[in-house]
Amino acid sequence: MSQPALFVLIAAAVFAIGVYGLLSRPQLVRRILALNLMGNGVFLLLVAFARRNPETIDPVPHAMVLTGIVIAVSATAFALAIVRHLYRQTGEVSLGEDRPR
Amino acid sequence: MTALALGMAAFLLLNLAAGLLRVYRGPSGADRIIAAQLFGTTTVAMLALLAMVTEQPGLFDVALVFVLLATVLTVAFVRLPRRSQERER
Amino acid sequence: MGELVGWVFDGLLALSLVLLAARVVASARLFESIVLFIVFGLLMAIAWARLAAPHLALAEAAIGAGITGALLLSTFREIVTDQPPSAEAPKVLVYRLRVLMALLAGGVFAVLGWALLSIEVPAGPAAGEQARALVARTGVDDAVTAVLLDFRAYDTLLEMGVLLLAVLGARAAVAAQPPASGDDLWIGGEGDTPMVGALVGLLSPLIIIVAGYLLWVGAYGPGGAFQAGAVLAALGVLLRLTGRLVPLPRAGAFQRGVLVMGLAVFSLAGLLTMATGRAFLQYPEGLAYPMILVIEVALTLSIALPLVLLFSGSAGIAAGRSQHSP
Amino acid sequence: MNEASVLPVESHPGLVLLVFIPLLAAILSVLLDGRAARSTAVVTLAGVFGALWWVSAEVAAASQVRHLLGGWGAPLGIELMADGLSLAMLWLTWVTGLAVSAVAPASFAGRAEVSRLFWPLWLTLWAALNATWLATDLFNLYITLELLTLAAVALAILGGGSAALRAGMRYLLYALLGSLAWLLGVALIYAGHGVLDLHTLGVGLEVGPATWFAAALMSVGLMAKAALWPLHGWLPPAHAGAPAPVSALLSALVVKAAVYLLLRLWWWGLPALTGQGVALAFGVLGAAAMLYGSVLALMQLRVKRIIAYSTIAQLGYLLLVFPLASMAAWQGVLYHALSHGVAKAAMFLAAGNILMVVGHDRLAGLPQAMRARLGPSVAGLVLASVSLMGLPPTGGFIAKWLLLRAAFETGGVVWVSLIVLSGLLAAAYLFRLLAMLLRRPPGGEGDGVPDAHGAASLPVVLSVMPLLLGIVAVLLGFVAAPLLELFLQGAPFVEAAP
Repeated sequence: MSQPALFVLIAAAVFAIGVYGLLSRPQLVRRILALNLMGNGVFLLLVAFARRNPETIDPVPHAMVLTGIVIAVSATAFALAIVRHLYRQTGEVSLGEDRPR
Repeated sequence: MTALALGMAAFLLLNLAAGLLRVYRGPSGADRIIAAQLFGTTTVAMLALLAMVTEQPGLFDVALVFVLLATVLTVAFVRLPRRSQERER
Repeated sequence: MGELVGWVFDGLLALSLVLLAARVVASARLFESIVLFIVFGLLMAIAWARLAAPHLALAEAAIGAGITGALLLSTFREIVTDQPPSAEAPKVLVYRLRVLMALLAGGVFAVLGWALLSIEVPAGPAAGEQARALVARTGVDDAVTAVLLDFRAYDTLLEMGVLLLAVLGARAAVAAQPPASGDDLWIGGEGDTPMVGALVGLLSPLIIIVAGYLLWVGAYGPGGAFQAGAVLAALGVLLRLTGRLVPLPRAGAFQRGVLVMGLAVFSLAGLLTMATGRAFLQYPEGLAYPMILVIEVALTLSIALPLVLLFSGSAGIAAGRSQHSP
Repeated sequence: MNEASVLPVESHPGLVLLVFIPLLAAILSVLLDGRAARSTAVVTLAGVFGALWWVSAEVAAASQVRHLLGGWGAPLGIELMADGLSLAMLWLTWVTGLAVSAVAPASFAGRAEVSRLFWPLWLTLWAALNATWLATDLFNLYITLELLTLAAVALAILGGGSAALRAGMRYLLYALLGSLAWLLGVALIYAGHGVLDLHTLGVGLEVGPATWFAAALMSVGLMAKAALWPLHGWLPPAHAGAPAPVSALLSALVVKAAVYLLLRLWWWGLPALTGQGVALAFGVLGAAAMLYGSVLALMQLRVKRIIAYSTIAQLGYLLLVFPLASMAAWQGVLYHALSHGVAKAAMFLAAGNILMVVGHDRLAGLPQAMRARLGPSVAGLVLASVSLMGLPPTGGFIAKWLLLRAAFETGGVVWVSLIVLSGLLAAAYLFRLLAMLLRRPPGGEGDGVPDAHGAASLPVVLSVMPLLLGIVAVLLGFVAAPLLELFLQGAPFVEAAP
């Protein structure tokens, strides 16, 4: 097994752990953390594949991940802003089953 | 030389495990954040070693940024008003 | 020997990453999850370094250690209370559900891992090869910067839109609440203690110099507008935390200008090249580097300010330690 | 290095203008901080109309127009491309945008902060929508999807209140999950093929397990964003809880972007994979959405909820192009996307007027005093409903007739009966809606007579816009031939020999 293959598997594991966290933890900050873990898994994957040929590293995935990191932090900050204001209004930090009344 | 430096980096990585135990055991938030700070320092050392091993001088810049920004989290922890004791649902 | 040690290092790193991720998800205490997520970010920086991606290590250091961590910690402070835990579903159900979720996640891992390992290096004309071949024609030496600001500049431009939308969206969350509950999420520190004051005084010029250095060095190596902007934003967070920046309920014209400056300069540069008969953002010969530099300076500021505003939770910021007025 | 090999072969400026006119307007509206919103909107509408006319003329002549951004071209660079499908969505966006921009000032009157945020959010959303209709690059589409997500969620929570925040958060979680699934798929495809451009990918695709998995991941991600059954849970609260102009945008355009990408991905990017099994799977999913959404729409007690569940049902039709796979089906699906968009915008704006005048949108019947004021809105609601039911001579009729013809020709009795049954269900829930609105309130005249809120008179622009959109929905039935001819440029099917 090569170094990229090892990191590719790690990426898959981190992504799967994120999936589990997203599905099993209702607390919203945790769900946001889980989404971030999943994102990091994808990023790791892209960069590990970019290194398959150690002589010629592919710069395109690096640029894609850099863009992805900025998007991830934007989405995270937006989501956390909603969580804060939801908490201020309702005192809740998870989404109950809001059936229509 | 390469092997030695990498070995040292691996040793530092092992050190992190001890710190992780502290994050896990707590008991207070301060214990946890101090352990995380320790990780920051260790990371800087590892980056410096890796910069030598892999001949990527850019990694020294990374270490520099880490050193500069390590304070942000500490100040964030100390300065944010504490609403109450840690208790969650 | 070196290779063996390298393997040991990578193996340890891999193991730590997976264990940390698992613990972030599984921990019963939110604070522990957040701290471990920050540590996960540190190790991601090491992983980027091992994978020869210094640009990403730098971005991780600036964004992960600075902004994301601070955002998570401040949210934690905001939402953890003494209220008793709300009634939960019966434990058995939760347990069964979790087993199901774990099986699902395991399935994802198995299929994903299998699919990934089945991938072979593509034979066709890959984008990466072309990128390396054409870097010499872009006016910058660094391939990643060339991809970000020339080959795929349109991606970078739209990404600035995402950042702007995050700021507008956070304002929409504020607009969604009754006006009485106020705007400011929390008020910064009560003033300088001797150590913090000295520290901030010492760090601020250093951080600004480093940000400038990162911006300039991006043309030749790891660095660039993102990293510089994120480092500047971390400084803003520090100043906000120590009360040297205070929140404003409305952003002034200058700050609104800085918010959209990156997007505007980038778009106008593209439309300008198009007006001279070229494709959108097809830089004229010889003018590529100056144009990229101007765009990068604008981007740096337009990355830093939104991140600070998102952390601040306010529409604007102002210098000084004046009393917060509602 | 051969200089000529990377010079642009085609660079039509109109495509760039379609994205950047709304984007510059958004920048301007941030700078002006809510001032001069009306003039900005007018200039933007005029500019986009001009660019769209220009591009349409080119597409009519050449079937496909491209712009190689930065002059690089695939596989390294990013391309914009317009064909008939893009044009259909671009025009739908313009028409909906015109209606929404017209009603927004009156709709948000008195709420300065909301109106200040609405303009930059809506104009950025517009730029993101146009960017999506024109993009052919998988990673670029990830960014436009994120733009759509953030703008749509931010607009959805503008309604205010904890219910809107909760609905917005749910929407955001689904949408971010969808984006990540898409991004993972993109990573797998790039790792296996080294390209990100849909057209380059579609030519000479070698199919391995990773490509299949990527296609599945991206499809699931898009289904979450399009609220296709069974990932629809977020849609009713988000669409019903948003302000009326926003609901119109979300229902007519934003969810459709995900379905649009589903079509682009499978018919352009992965044509080699789009065989029997995939077609059947999407057909079943579409059928489930059509039936489930309709049945739930029948059970709702609020006007906006009925319209929201109807969106879930109507989006299912768009997937029928997979099992039917013919030119007639393609025409039908395209026309359905158009007429549904216009009709849904009309219905949500009408529902917003009812909410504004009556003070609630429960199905209790309109008090006599309100009827005159809501007359045009209800008339618009009726016209839009007639189109949604697929009755002649509306746009909806053309769409359903084409789909039925395709089902007879290539589908079989199952698909024919599905379309008929779903049409009947749509008629049922829409007739129920209209009947309950138009009957007398149960408690006599006094019941449901509103508070001070309802006494406010309805601004004319709000009042007539649903009617105008309803008329457009009907008119679509008369102008089908030239529109279809334009919109079929570059279709993935060929006309069957008569």
